[in-house]
Amino acid sequence: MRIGVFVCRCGTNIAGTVDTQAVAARALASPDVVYATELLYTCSEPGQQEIQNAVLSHRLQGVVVAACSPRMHELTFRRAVEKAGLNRYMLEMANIREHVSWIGQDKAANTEKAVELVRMAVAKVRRNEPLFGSQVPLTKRVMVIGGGVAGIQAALDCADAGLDVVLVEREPTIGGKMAKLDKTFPTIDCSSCILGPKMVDVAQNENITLHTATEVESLSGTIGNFTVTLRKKAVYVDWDACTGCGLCMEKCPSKKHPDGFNEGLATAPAIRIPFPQAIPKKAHIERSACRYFTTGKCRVCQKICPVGAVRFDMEDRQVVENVGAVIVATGYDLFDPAAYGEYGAGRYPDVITGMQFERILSASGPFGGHIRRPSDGREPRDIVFVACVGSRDKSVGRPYCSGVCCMVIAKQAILARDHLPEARCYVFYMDIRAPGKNYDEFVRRAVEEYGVQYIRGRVGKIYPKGDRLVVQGADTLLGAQVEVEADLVVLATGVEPSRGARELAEKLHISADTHGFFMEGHPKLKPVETNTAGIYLAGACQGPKDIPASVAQGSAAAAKVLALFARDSMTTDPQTAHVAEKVCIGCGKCLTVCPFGAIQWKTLRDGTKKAQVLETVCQGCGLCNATCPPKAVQLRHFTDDQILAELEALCA
Amino acid sequence: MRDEAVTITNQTESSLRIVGFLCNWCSYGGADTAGVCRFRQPPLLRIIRIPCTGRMDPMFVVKALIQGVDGVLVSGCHPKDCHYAVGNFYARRRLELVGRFLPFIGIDPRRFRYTWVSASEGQRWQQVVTEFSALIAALGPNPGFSAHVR
Amino acid sequence: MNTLQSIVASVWDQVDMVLGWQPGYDPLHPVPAFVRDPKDIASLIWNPLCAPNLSVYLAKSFKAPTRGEKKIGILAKGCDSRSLTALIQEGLVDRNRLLIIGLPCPGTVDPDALTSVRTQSGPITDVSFADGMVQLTATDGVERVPLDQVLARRCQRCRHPHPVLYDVLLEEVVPRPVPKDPFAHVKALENQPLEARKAFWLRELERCLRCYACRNACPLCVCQDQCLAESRTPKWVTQKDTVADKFLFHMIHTLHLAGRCTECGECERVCPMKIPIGLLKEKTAHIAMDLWGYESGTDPAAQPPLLSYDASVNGL
Amino acid sequence: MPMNDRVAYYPGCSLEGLAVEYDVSTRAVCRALGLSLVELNDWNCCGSSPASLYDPMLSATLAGRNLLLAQEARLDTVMTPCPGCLKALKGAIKTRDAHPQALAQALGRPLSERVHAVSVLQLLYEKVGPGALAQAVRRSFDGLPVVPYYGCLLTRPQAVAGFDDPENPVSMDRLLEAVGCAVADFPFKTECCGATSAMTRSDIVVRLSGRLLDMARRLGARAIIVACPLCQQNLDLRQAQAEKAMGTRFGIPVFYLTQVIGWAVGLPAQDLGLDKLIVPGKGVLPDPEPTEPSES
Repeated sequence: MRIGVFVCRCGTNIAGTVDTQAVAARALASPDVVYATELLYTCSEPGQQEIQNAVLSHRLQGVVVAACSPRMHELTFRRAVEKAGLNRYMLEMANIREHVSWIGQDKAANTEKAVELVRMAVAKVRRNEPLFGSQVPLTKRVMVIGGGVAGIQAALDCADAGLDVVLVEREPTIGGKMAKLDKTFPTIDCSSCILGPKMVDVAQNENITLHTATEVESLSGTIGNFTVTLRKKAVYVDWDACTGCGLCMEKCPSKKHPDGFNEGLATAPAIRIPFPQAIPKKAHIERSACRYFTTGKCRVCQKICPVGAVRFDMEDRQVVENVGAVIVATGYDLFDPAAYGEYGAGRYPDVITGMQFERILSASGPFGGHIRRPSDGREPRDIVFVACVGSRDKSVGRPYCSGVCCMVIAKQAILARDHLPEARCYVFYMDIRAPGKNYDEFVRRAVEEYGVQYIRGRVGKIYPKGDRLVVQGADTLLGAQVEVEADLVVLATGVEPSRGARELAEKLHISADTHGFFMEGHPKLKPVETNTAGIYLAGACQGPKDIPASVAQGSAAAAKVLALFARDSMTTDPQTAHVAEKVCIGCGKCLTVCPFGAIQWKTLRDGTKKAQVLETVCQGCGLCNATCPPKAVQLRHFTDDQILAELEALCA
Repeated sequence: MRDEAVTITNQTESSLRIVGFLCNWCSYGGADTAGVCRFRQPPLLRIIRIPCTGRMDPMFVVKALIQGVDGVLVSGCHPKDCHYAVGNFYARRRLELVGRFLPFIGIDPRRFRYTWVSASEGQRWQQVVTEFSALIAALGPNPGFSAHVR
Repeated sequence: MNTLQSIVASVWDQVDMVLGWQPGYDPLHPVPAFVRDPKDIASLIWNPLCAPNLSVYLAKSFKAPTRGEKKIGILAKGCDSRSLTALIQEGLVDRNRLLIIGLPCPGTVDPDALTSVRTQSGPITDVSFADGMVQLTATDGVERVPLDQVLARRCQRCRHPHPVLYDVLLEEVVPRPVPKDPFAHVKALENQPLEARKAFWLRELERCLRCYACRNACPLCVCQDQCLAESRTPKWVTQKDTVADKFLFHMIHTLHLAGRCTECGECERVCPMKIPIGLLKEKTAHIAMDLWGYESGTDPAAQPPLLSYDASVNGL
Repeated sequence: MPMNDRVAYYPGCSLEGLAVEYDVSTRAVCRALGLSLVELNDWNCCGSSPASLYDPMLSATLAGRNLLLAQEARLDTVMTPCPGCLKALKGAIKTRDAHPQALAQALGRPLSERVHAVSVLQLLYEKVGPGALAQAVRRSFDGLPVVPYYGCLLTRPQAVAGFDDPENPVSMDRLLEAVGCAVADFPFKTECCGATSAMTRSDIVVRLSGRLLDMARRLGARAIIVACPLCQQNLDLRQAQAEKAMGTRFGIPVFYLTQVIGWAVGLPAQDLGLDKLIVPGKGVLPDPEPTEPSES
């Protein structure tokens, strides 16, 4: 083999602490290396050109690029060598930046290490073989998991482009958290007025199949061809028949159940349509609240339903959908403020969460849009907002900033002053985070035009005094303790991953960070991809986000799916396992361990059984390779011989 | 941390070598993150990228140590975070077994370590590498099985 | 041995072959017998010198379905029955094709130990066993030796002298009691310092000829001609005569048996250089028992630990 | 919580003098409720806050020696009523877990992982519990309005205390309810009484304690129930000072939890040291004659 080695200086990133010239010179000592040079920026256009020229002029058959991490630029260089006529798998990279130049200052030691990493890469490339993926047809359908604003946007964009979309939502209606909001910052747009039409679009779009009250059970397959099993939960109402007239809600004798849509501030009947603008606008029965289900008697709704839609015998059922890509947009949940015993949320009725205040502000909310205290229905005079409840606080396991609460507080304080011009608003905050377009101006308006009192400090205690509350905290700018008497305290609870996010990550084979937010493919360059090809992210499931950012990600994820589906078939990754049939002893251990069911039996004419890899199902983990006793199964591009060659080059 | 890293650098006999088998998805990324964050590490480690710790045949550990590599470090995704769902669960059993076996044939078990580091845990990676390098530096060269000691 | 013969005869209509032992070239070395003709049932013997683990032939030589519906009859001591169970566990042998004749085992004799304790020198003409004693009849007289004194090492640490799986049982022999510490030999080596252990293995394994008798005698080494130790692609081991290469071969054998080895000790019994390689596998069995409470070849339904996993965060 | 029947008892210095009534009532209540206390032989000062400020290892060693005494007496659970002592003991346990060798070296031998420390509140709550306590009541408090005051140290810092909610503890509430008290939701349960400034800045103490008393009065409490000698001192001994500073009169007796429980289970006043209170408490205590528990 004729091998060329290209050592990148990466400006001074590598050359600053590695003698790249020496690395190139010493690479010539490795077997089969016929050409070695250093380059200033190998990934740049001229850098890639040099590689291609060298491949042609030195008739190179293998290329080693010693530069940054292959996770960064392996694809770049694979494409480069392919342009010069080599198979893209005849390239190896030695990571001498992230793993060498950036982590050590000792130039001699770094150079020695770089030399060895290059020697290992050369040893590997000597055992590389040209690999070719196979073509598999794509299932041009996309599943969107989560029907909040991010998922709605993604679904609509995909559907508008002509794709078949399966939208899955856990709740009986789409709309997500945004449907609960009264207004949006910084424009004070009515939330339901801007979300409502999009929800209707979803319902009316012929390309969208909507599964609400449905959860994902399992996902198998790979990019282009996933099979997703869904569980449609029993709602006890036949939605094909239900007209959403609401008569059942009126007649249901069991009405005093907490209304989840109103954050428990109002009650709802056991059979209910979640809210008037719900999509689909269909009734469902909350089993735990229903008199029939709890006592065995009642069935009032069934008797009065004009279309006879109530079905007490309904059961969960499974639905299987085949899709080529998945967009995960499961959003967020809010931190439970009960973790702060000193704030008394749950004990004092007038200590409420920001989302509860949002419902109080809303014209469709528990008080018809009048700001009243939950305890006695009185209009509050003094309202205190507490920021960072469950944000930026290690002691409750939430060290991160929730990103939206500062703006939500400013909005709510402005709205409170709009509703109740006599009211005084106070905000206890740590820092104001308002980096969006017109965001800081909006906060300034709250302070300057609306006279909202911002107090920089944490709240230490909230306690009742008569029928009011005393908020005791620090004013760190004054360096003093302050006490504010309030009628209503609003806790700006932080953003956390949606309940069940971690379980969903396991089902989808994607990863989640320590808090449970889904991991993007690359924090900078792959914000909506995951590390599982064909699965994309949108919205707050990846990390706290406001509405415009969630919508942008919904569209971005849709664009990724559309780009994927722009072809009719796709090339599979050839880095799959392969069985040397002659060597296979038919022990079946690979079938036992394969996590993807990618290995099956093949019976030869003489009756002997051999393992066979389904290359389109194989994900390339190599578990079978590690398990196979005679090593008949080899993972291409990571074969035993290739890894052993690297190991031996290290020992040489 | 930094001081420790520097001391090892200075006293490093250039012969000491640690081979790291890192899964592509988590720990290789974690090592990249440590690099991007410029977290100093001793220069003993040479990383071999594998797709998953499930690819780790325990024989690679044995082969490396018999051939005289001074330390073997295997690192993958945290349990339950495996890119392939269960690869590291299998690896955990196999690596634990081989780790417990090594002293039986007279190989110092401290020369082998397996651990879980995610792509975001650059600092943890630095800590793992620094600690393990210090340990290997303290243990000195591994004679392997080439020489016959009587 | 009337009883053995009568049991085999009584099941003969169900089988088309019986694997057993028959007298070999001298009374100390019975050899495997493949009885296909009922006339040959009379030649079968069973005594503490019947050492070979017959299950080795199953996966290796009789893997393909036999003629007709009939089964293969096989004589199995305690350890042999564990090997059979392990083969069944891994789907390498079909339980329904087997008719296992279980033999409670008094322990097997190490013929070398027997010859070394002898005081006579004449050729042995007959060996018989009674009341825990071995009676040697030689051309120059008769001599009695306690069985315990000449037991094979594998039988000194045997935890399952009674078969764990069988269809019919020969009840005439009382099995050996289980020793207090079955891993005493492993621990004795472990009690030595690290360097001494390494020196021990280097010393022992340097003698290895790489004849692969250990591998061939192992009932669970089922790769046969495809053994990794002789593979060129991938090339894990060279053919060089170095102790490192010998060691690698034995590590391949050991790790391929980790969590599977049934401790029958055949590898060690057949070693022409008398290298105690059984210890390596015993150690892996000890670890599997320690970590997962797993004992290979005792439950036909169990999944070997290295082919399964614990899905909890802190589990193993 | 693993507990032997016998519990090692570490009174600490305060209970030898200032809070002798806490000591006698603790012993009496535990005896009455079937908990066998074994006072540590030759116990020493826990080091309190001065030691930990001077050198954390010194603090761990002083407190650790007491734990070691328990270990040598083959007792796993060390109970101390004083929250200050409790914090020192739990701090030593933290040190044992974090730096076992260093502590073992300082103590001369290793401290077993089994040894742990609890407050008298935790002991009564977990070992007896509100249910069993209600069964043992001979003199019900019959709806007497009270507030429980846990003080700043008993449940904090949570990582050390490891018992009840750090900001809104409820264990004492539950025990007081069990003996018939009407327990008001006292928002200042864990606020500071000013203890550390008792000598240097008594004005602060008076202000902070006055605030507690004022809140208790506004909630209609006729008694404050405490579990800390310094809390008791600041609220009881300095109540007159607070009254003077605030120009008001409180007259709220401040009982130790053990005194209240002791009275409820029918112990005589002399066993509970009720005469040691500055603000007299007899007036709010129910009938002196204990009744046999009714069968219902």
